[in-house]
Amino acid sequence: MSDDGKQATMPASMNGAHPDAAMRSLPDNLAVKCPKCRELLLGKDWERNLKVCPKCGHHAQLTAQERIDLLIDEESDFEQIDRDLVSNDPLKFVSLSGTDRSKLDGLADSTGLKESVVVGSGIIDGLPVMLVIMDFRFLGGSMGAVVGEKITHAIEIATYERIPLLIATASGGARMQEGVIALMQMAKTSAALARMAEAGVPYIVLLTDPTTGGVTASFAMLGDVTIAEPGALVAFTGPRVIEQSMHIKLPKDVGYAEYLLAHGMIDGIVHRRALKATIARLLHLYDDAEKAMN
Amino acid sequence: MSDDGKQATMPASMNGAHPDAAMRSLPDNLAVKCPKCRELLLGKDWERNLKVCPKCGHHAQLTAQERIDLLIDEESDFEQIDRDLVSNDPLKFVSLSGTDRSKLDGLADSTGLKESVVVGSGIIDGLPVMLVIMDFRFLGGSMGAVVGEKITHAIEIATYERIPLLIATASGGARMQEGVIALMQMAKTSAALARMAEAGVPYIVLLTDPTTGGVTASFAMLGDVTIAEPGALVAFTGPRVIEQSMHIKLPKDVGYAEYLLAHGMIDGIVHRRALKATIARLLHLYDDAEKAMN
Amino acid sequence: MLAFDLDFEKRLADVDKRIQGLQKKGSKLKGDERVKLNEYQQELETLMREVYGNLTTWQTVQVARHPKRPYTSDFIDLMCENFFELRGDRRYGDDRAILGGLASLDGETVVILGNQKGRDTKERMECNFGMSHPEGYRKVLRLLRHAERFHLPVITLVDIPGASPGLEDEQRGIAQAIAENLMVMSALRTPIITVVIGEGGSGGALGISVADRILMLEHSIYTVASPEAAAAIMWRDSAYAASAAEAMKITAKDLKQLRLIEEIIPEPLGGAHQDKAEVAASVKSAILRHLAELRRKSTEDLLECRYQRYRDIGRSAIANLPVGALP
Amino acid sequence: MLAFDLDFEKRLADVDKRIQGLQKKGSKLKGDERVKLNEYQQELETLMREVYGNLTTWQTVQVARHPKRPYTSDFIDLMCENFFELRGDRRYGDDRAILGGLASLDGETVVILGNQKGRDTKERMECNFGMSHPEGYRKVLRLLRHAERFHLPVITLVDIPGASPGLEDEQRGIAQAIAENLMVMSALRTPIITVVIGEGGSGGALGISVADRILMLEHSIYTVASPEAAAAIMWRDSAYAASAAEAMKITAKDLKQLRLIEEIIPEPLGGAHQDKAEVAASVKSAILRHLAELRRKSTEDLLECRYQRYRDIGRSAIANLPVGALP
Ligand SMILES: [Zn+2]
Ligand SMILES: [Zn+2]
Repeated sequence: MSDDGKQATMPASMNGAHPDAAMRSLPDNLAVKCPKCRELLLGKDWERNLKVCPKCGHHAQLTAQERIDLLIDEESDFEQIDRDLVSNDPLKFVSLSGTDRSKLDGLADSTGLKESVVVGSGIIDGLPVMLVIMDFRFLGGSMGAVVGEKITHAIEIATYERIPLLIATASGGARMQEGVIALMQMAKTSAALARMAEAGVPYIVLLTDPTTGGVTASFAMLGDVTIAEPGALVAFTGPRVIEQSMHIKLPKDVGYAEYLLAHGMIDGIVHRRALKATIARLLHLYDDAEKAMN
Repeated sequence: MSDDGKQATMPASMNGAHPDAAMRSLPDNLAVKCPKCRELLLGKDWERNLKVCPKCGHHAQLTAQERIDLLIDEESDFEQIDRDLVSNDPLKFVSLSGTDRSKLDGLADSTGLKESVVVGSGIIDGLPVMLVIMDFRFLGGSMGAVVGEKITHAIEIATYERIPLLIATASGGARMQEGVIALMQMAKTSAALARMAEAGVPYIVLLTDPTTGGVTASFAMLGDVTIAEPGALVAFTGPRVIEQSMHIKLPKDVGYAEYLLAHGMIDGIVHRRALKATIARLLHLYDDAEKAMN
Repeated sequence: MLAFDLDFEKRLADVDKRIQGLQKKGSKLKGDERVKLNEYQQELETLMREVYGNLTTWQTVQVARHPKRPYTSDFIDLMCENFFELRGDRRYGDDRAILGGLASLDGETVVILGNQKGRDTKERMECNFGMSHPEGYRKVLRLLRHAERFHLPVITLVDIPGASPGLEDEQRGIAQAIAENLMVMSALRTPIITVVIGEGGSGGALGISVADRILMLEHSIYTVASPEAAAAIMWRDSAYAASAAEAMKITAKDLKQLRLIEEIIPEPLGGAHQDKAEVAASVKSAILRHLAELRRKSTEDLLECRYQRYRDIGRSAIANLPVGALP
Repeated sequence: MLAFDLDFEKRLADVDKRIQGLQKKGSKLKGDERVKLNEYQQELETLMREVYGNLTTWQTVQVARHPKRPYTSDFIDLMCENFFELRGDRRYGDDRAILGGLASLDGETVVILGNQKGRDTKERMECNFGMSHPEGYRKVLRLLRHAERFHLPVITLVDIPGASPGLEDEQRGIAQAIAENLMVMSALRTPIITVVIGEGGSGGALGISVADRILMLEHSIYTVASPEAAAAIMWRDSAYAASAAEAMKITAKDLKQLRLIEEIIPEPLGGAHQDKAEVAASVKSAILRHLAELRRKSTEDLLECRYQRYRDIGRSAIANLPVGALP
């Protein structure tokens, strides 16, 4: 993977995402602060730059919708499935910090989401792909029964239809409030991916900031090809937790995309502006292979 | 594998090797020096102790015949195959140090061997096993076309007959004098082992001192179960060569069996006195499994 | 001799001390003392039934973590014959926090493996307190493939606070190692039975426990995160561990009720550590029973059932789920 | 512009210098000078045919190791479109001495990988001078499995003095890593074509070159051990490297004669580095031709032919071999 941030440019022909259009969520003249270097930017510049800081290169989190708009062809529709699935609080979880039910309702209002993952099919550079896009805003992208079900369903459809699967991760891990049910979603999704691998249908992982815990230790690390956005935190145990529990000070890069690349865990780091073109290139390679088989 | 030197004792019931009988090659009152600690011993004590130094624990090299006698049941016969195969010097090798042909004849006289490996079937604790036993005395146990052919043949028979295979290695690697033909024996034997693995027939490796180079980088590292004798040098590049080429001083244990165990490359280290019992235990486990399948 | 070391066992320890005091006298015991001894013994049994019949979740956690609790090595010793340890991942190292190999279980060759915490300080250090490194999961992977090649059933014993959370573990890909095991176990072409013998914590436990059947010892726990970690994550304070444990439903009884496990294996009164031989016998007989059932299935059927076992998990926890809409 | 850097190319370099001297003058060239230039150019071509038509083995070694020789990265650039690098072994690291990934070869998606020596000092250090670590072989293993999963042909390009001979390599199991690749490649369910583009040294080369077809560039070498190492092993002195090279029969011509390789791909006069585009085109067309042949076989037939390819190696080197006695 040669598309690191330095050399990444998006070929005009593949610039189907039309990011300018996609990112229109902030008023143009609202000032935005880079979450990393605190640089002040105008909202329109921030969005034109795909929420990548022009000063420090920080790739800020995208919402699921922004990510979908960035990736799929402008003229194509995103066909969402399982949109209405919600948790019925299987453990009747007794929280010390208020009921989670009201929290969920609040989240649903503020994000327009019913869960931390959006799942559906779309077209990227003319090729169909099944998309699983996590949204960190919804309970830290945590995985409970609904997330596991939606992802498993997407994997099964992709396998059955022989359409490549792209999962963009962003998650703090399994959802504590659903206990072992949440934990088991790691196994459930991995089992579906085993069948997908057996069927020889491609699975691409895009790791975005942050991805930790049980999501990292399941489908996030099972891609046929795995790419990450620059600077994305991707770990099982995050560096802050390691520092606290081991009482040590870690090197600055531990747990970030560049560190994973150096340690053989991912194929490449791709600047957000090159993301669609990179994924499209990969999809075409697999598409050619699939055609050659028939 | 718990049979390290300290606790290893050979159960009387499995002491089928009758080492006293097996090792009768030296005059009883000849003095022998331990190759490692220089301790002086009487030939009969040396042999009674299976050529293991009672002082420092050094496991001296065994001849193929001694190894076979140590392992197979006393009442059983070793049925050797491919005994007469010899190299026809395929490269018409031009040596700077005299012709190799005369060297080979001399070796054949002094060792009673025609090549550096002895191959055949025998019985261990009542169970049939295909044995491939290397003998370091013959050109440093080096592997050329004959060795590759004999080992491949043994693997094929074991696979076909569904008899476990035991290879005892002792080799400096591929035989330079046969060039790429020798190198390719690594691939040839490994290809046969791939079919054996596919068929689910067990393959046990016993690493003995010394095993290096192309033998280590092929069948020696492909065992379903791999055990080593204490202190056996087992490496791709031997520690002396590393020290010379890298101009460094290595820790004392690098390249020896204990080092391999610590680094996850082998299952255990077994004292020569426990060797037959250990292998027998393993063979019975596989034999039970094979019976359960039918 | 019984052992009562936990804080909630104080009353039991008191009575036990009185019993031991009398028992020390041996044959010199007077008549009234003999009556007293009998009374104390009855009292102890009643108390034990009372306490152990109504353990809180947090007390269960303490029993599951009891330093005298039988470990994987104990179960292997007590249940199997001819254990042949298989070591190393053939990549990097041999993680002593995983103990596994070939063994004969009631005459049948199996691959048995489990988390090993280590009994004394030296052993605990060697075993990293039972917390596996990536090479531990890769050793498991190797053993799984070994089992598949020779059609050997796999028994896994879970007793891990969580995967090792160190720098080295991130470096060598602890997440990748666990994930790969989940995928491989879900499709391994041989029966897999998991027994949770102590604590089953987080992805670290899951990485050796994707199985056809999951059995739990009566006082073991299985949880999405250690109670301490969960409390810290949810409420920024690990002091609320007991509340987190309760809320997360981590006991064998909870998980049986949620239909996440197949069976609870009873422990001797007072916990597994009071009689290791007895608990090993119970575990062995449960394994053999389930194994016999699994053996009756074809491999394809086995794999389909295993897939559905996991496919179904959580579906009852979802509202608005369409029925029968799978492709 | 041609390059003549090797000791046996001194005469070529002299003539070339004269040619360049004249060419510098460009349009200012006088009539007699133009005649001279023509003469020199003819002389150079004659000399090159003479020298390169009769290279000794040791001279071939020098050409195979030429610092300007095209490397794996050059071949990928010149032969393929849409190269997508796949990195890392998912275990430990990403060995830069192996470069590989998905690519489009004449419209067909393949997995292409090879040894990468590195051109400048920095790159050479990063690539460990082309000598792979265990994680390099394990990256290859991952790419092989990837190819198998998606039914992609595998192209491997060999250019390695030998596997890395360091302490770390022993620690992480360089021998195991190579051995596993030999086994996996011998049974990989997709076509494999190897091209030796420079030097193929020892098990380090073999670990990426168990194939259905082995092609060699005209001036490449493939050897059981580097000539220096072989001389040191056999005669205790690496100064005899040239003699060892000669005796071991390591040139493409030798190995074709021994029927160990399928084809010799001609190089431009003066060696592959004189015209990288031309040599890449030759390699590409040879690969495509062999690939078309292999594509016609069923997978079972492909695997049986590959097995027999290796099964037969060395049998003609044996006296007293019984005929047709295999089980
Ligand atoms: Zn910034
Ligand atoms: Zn000694």
